[in-house]
Amino acid sequence: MNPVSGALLGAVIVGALSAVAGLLLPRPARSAVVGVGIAASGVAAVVAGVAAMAGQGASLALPDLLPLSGVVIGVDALGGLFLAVTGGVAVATGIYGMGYCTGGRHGHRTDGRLVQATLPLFVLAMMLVPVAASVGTFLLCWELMALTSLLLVIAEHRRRPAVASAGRWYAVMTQLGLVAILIGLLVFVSNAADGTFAALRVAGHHLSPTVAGLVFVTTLIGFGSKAGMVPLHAWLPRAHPEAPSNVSALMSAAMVNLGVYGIVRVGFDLLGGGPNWWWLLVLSLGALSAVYGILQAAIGTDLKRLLGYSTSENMGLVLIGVGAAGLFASSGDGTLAGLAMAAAMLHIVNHAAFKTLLFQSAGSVVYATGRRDLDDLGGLRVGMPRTTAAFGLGALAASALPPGAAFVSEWLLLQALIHGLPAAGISAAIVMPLAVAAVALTAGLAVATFVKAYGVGFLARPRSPEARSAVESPPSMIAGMAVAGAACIALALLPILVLPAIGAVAGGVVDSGDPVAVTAMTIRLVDVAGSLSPLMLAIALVVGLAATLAGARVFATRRAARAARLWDCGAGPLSARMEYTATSFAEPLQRVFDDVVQAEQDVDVTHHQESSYLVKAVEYRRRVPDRIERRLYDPVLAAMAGWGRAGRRLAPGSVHRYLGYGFYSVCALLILLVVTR
Amino acid sequence: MSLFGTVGIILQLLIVVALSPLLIGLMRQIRALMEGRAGPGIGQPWRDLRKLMRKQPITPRGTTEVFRFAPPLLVATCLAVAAAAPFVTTASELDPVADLFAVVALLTLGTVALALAGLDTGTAFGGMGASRETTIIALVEPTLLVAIFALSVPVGSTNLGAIVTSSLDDPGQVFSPVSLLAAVALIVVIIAETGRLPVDNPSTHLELTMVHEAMVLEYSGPDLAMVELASSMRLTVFLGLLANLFVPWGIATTGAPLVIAAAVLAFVAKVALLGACLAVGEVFLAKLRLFRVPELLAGSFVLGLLAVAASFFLA
Amino acid sequence: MTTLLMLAPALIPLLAALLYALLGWRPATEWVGAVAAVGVLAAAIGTAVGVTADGPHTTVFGLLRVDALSAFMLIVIGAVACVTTVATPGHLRVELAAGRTDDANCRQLGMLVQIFLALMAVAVLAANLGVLWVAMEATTIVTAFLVGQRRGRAAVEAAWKYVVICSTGIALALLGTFLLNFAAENAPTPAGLDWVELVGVAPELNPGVTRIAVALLIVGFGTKAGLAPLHAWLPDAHSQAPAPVSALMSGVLISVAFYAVLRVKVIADAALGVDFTRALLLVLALASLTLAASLLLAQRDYKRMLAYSSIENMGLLALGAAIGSPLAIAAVLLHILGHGLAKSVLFLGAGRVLQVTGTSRIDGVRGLAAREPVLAGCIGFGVLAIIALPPFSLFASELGIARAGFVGGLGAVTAAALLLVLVIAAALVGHTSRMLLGAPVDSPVPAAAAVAPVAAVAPVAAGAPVAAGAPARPPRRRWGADTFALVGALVTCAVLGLTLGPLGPLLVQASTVVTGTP
Amino acid sequence: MSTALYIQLIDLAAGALLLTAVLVLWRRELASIIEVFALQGVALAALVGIMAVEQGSAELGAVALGVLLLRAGVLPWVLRRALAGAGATQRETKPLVNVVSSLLAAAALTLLAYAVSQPLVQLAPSAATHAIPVGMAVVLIGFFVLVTRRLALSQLVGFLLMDNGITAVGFLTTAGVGLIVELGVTLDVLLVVLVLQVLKTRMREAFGDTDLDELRELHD
Repeated sequence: MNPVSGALLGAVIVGALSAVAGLLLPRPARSAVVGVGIAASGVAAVVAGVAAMAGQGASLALPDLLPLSGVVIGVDALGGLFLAVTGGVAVATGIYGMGYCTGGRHGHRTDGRLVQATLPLFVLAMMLVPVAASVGTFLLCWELMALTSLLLVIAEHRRRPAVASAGRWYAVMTQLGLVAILIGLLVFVSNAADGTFAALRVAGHHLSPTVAGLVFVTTLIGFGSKAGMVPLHAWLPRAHPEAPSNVSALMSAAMVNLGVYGIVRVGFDLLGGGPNWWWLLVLSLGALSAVYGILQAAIGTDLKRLLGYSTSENMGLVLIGVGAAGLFASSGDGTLAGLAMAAAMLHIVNHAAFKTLLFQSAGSVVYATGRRDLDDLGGLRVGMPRTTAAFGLGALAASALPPGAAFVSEWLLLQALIHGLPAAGISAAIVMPLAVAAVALTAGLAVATFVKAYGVGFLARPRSPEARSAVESPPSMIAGMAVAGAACIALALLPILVLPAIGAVAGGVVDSGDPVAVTAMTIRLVDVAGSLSPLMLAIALVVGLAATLAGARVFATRRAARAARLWDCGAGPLSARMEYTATSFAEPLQRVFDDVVQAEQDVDVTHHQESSYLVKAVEYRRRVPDRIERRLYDPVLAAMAGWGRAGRRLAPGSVHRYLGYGFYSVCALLILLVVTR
Repeated sequence: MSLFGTVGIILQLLIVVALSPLLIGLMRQIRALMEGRAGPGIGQPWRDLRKLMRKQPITPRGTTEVFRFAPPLLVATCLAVAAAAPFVTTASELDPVADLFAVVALLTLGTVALALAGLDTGTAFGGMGASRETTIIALVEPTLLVAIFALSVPVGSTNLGAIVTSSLDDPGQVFSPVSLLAAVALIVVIIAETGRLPVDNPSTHLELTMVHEAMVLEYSGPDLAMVELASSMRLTVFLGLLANLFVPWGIATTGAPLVIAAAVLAFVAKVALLGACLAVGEVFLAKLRLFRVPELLAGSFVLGLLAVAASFFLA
Repeated sequence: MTTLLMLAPALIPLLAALLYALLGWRPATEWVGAVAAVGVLAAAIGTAVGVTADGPHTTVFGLLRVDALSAFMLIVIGAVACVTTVATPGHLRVELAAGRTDDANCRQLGMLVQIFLALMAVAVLAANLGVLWVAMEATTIVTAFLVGQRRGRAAVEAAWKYVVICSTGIALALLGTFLLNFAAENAPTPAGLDWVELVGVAPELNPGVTRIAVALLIVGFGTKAGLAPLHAWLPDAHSQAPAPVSALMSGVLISVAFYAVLRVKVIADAALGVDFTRALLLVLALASLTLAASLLLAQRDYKRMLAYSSIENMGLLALGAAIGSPLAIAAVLLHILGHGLAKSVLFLGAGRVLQVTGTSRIDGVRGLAAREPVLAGCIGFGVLAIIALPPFSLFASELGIARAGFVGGLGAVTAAALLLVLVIAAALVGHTSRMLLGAPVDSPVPAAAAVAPVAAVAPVAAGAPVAAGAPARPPRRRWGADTFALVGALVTCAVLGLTLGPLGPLLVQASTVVTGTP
Repeated sequence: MSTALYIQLIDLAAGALLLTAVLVLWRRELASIIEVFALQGVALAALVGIMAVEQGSAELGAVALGVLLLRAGVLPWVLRRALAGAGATQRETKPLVNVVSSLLAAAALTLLAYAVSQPLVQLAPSAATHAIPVGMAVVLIGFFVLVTRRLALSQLVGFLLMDNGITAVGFLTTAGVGLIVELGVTLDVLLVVLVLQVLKTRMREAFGDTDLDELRELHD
């Protein structure tokens, strides 16, 4: 019983027990026990994951579980990484959930028995997906994850009608994803000895290119939709905002990673890397997702929907890394492939940390004010100092600026793309610069998005009574945020904690050596010139800041600061309505990207009856549709509705029509029998 | 910490802090002379700073720590870049920090702090300035990174010291089309980042046109002094980077005091020359409408892409 | 393995029917049906244990025979019968209170349901194709009265269509039986309609005649199973029949009809090779799936929606049978059991929704989860089971069918079927979520539910009662027997989804009966 | 009796069977349709009787008598009673497919029956098996009547026609499928007719006239 299987078994048992506790315990104790249970199983998962990444594998076969296919569990380094990330997110959200479920003044109670029982099962399913080692087990855990997350997404269906439609979108798109993965993996199984990954691995190397291509593309559709890849991302900005915030934190920070896990597992591990058109497809879809996702986030005003689109963007960046890794691997350049894969995996870890923090602080805002629209928030710094600090830290990390966590992984990604130019042939020469441009535009827009979210949402003066009366959230939520915040800071300043292990895993996936050499202070790239020291950057900044403050104290006057009114051009005190809201902040960006976004704006002016020169009221409404949905999904939905209406004519009710079906088919059958004697 | 490294850092810090207001003074003086005015003299910025330092600090009602700590953070970022970048010496101690991406990201951090401060005031001016500034940053990033990409291809690394030493060793590389295209792209980026004329008019307070000024409207006294110092230091740092990446001669590679002194002089001369050209250029340029700036940036982005393509096909 | 144990599944219900005939439907005799059903299940399990131990057993001078396949079907009949008969008293209590039925009707229903169970047991135990046909036709006649029981116009129309279409289809099967008998008699070693003899003589049957016989038999029995060309009776009959009856019909009657198709397939594969029945069944499967998808997308009536979902699942069974590998047949049998349980829960739940809301239109039901959390929970999880989400057994069986399809070389057809199943799942989720989710609609609760004033015990499903300020909620049902039946069936379906336990060896033996290869 | 006479008698009975089926299609009034159906019962009974005499088996003779009693006696009586209760309007039927095309369809169906039954005839060529195509034709024509006639009663006749055809094929192919199955089949047919009869009366109460095509309340 090596540590991996011990810890994994522990995580499963604790998870199951807390699910039972969630179902049976009375209300006050319920969410507390479930929260502790999830955190404990999270810790166990992290231990198992880290041990697996250190090379201690584990495998277990239970043939009589899951009728007709049996359950096979196998933990390797790649699975261990995602297990650890899921465990870490579970720890933070477990602690956070204890307070959040009580619903708060404006919040909504989500501590019913069904929700509290499903939450640990959802975490459990997410932990089992990376360790499944046969097609049957993988699909079982994948669908359990889909089912439990669906039940959690619709937890607040009584409060808002949008929750039910979000649940519908989510259920249908996960089912579409499942069918795509099912077809892909079963085509693979039909060319292999049996359903276990080991057999698939053996068969994967001598599949015909067309079959391998079919397997890769169909599984890419399924996994891409789970990772929020652009053409199949429609459920993400709907399901995340409508779900309770601890659930959307789990979904955004842990569940979408499993989409990337699937692509890496099938693409690299089972099929052993493929021709470079696969990886060009992944890279271009990743770039498209990144730019489109962050563009929608930059222009959106709903805080949680903004974070949902930002998840789609970050997964786009990860897919760029994975695509680049595949491209380099297929053109034979191992270390660069390892570097790109390490960048992608580090970005998954960073994204898990800061996205958990962001969704938790957004949840804390919803808990305190009951509102998600940035235009109605503002001035939360006064009432909720700790949540504001947490969101600030998360925003700094998310916008990839130096002392933040994402800067390190985006730096690695850019280094991989830049040094990849000469290596990967003509097609790469065209794609690499565009990929760098996409990453850069994404980074720029991410800065704009999070300046807007933080500045408009938390600073200045409150723009609604709820925001004015906001009060800090209960200590358990703050503790949850503290855990995630600590993770962000650690990842930002001390990448040595995770990067060596991730480098080893990345090297293992593309079977090249360790791509990065990490000392306490600096990250040095192996056989590629490039080094970065996030810690030294931070120290330089702090020293500079201290020097500036000291200089200011020395040279400036000793007189105490005087409070004064803001400059109001002499027109009397400024009211909160004069502030820049999210809509106005994003208006220049929306105007610049108008042909991509095509926001619908309508301004209607109501005049006084007496004379049309006097304006009584001006109403401005703006809706930013998701153009991909309009261009791609609406025709499909219309076709389905048309098919439904046409189908209705098949059963008009006349008994003669029904008997006629039988008569003509029997005659046709007899004629066929005669003809084909 | 080798002696040569620390001396280099201290010298660079001194130059940037002390001389950058003079650079602004020089540029204003040149513009004044070109426009037939007498001009306040090169030392005027320092006199303004001294005046501001002596005024009573004011904290507007309803603002938070973000508003108070933005100016020192802005100055700190400039100091950090000044310490790390190879202005006077190539072998700076903070070499791992001196990565081009890191330097650019640090400067962006400063701008973000200022934008947040603008938003924190809650006035229309602050919001407008922040919104326009972040839009410009978002559009400048692709050009900046693609230009860096182009510069790094012949050298094989994005480390500033490496780029400078490699262009020192092989002068032909400087005049290749790659670095020329990259230089033009970088010049447009620098104008946009530091808020010079075609993109933003630094000396105006007209709501329709101001970007940088709108964010700092609420600052006064020592805070305003820090902001003014920081913007001058940013200009010096950017021009210094431009100078050393494309005209690296005169930079000290060995520890001899004489060589260092020559390097200092060379650096000051180069930055002053670039500042003068910029000032002369500004006299003849009018401010672009805000929504024509993306076209300018798109043009520079295409130049950057051509630089990268050139570096691949021609190399 | 005594003959009595084998005949028990047929005799016990007849005894119960006799009791109902004599004593009528009174509180005392309400539970006779349930006891009979439990007896049938117990006998079925006993028979199954006996069959797995010492092989098939024939009695009643060669007319009835039980082997692994029929034992498994007996267990399916017993299980679904238990669920429905435990829920019937609760259902009828509300119907009686609402005045929609009277004691005579209840007595007739109780009696006919028990006869219906006995006939299905006989059909499954039949050793002779003729006896199988007679039993199937008898079930049509018995259920005709059950479907037409409610006096309304719709019930009569449904009954007429049901009898006419089913009898026509079954008549085709009779013609097929006669032709098969003709082929068997003219085979080198003459044989009658006895199944074992037929399987023995199958390789020497005249291919020309056997093809026609098998085609007619599969289309004929396919009608009773709700497969494509003559399927249209199913939505009318299942939506108009009383809830327990439609649960039984949809849960197990169409599966018994499919059992007959499986029996015919064994003979056909031996006589004509696999390709003939595979082609025919594939056409029927795809037609049924396309039809179900077309009619589910814009469906307006939730009982018809459940009926079309039954047609879809029968199409999947036909696809599994067409593939024919041991894995596929085992998956088909497991799917029959899983679908029986889940569909009976759904129809019983739909019956309860009809009583609570008074309308069978989908847009007439809003915010059901808020008003009836337990019922909505059962229906919600039932639909999740029907669209084959784990942990329910339909996930394991549909995965088994899909995998057998791809491994068996029918990749394209299986992929097409999976896409159609996806469209159907989307339609089902869409319609059910519109009924269940959403804010509680404070429309006055129809008289039916209000009259059954039962105290409310802590709700099982999502959300505690809203704070005191919310409008007074209608009294919710005690954990009545029918709720216990629904939840029990769902839990059984979930447990089966995780592990088969003792059913495993029986399932393997049953699939070897069909495929002939272990 | 001599084989030639046997063959002629079999052909005569089969011809009568087919003729009566076509007549059902031809006639419009329900009363005459019921008479024609009774005639067909007699023809069927004769067919079975002739085979009984040929094979000299008393059991087959008893079955022939049973067929005569059921299909010529009981069933027509039930139909006449239903018709009597139906009232004046029920006499006239307006089929979905007009009479001429019905007859053409009947011809086509007969051809199809002959083509389909070739393997059956070739398996055991004898006088009886040569008549099988006629039985198949009657089945198909019965199905056609079911599909195209509007009134419940005529649909009932269509179903019984189809059943006569199947029974004819049953007897022509083998001496019988065993007594138990034979009894079961006839019992089932009788019960189906009774059920349809009960439903018809209920439909008349619910819907007034029983024109099936108006029965469209249950639709999607």
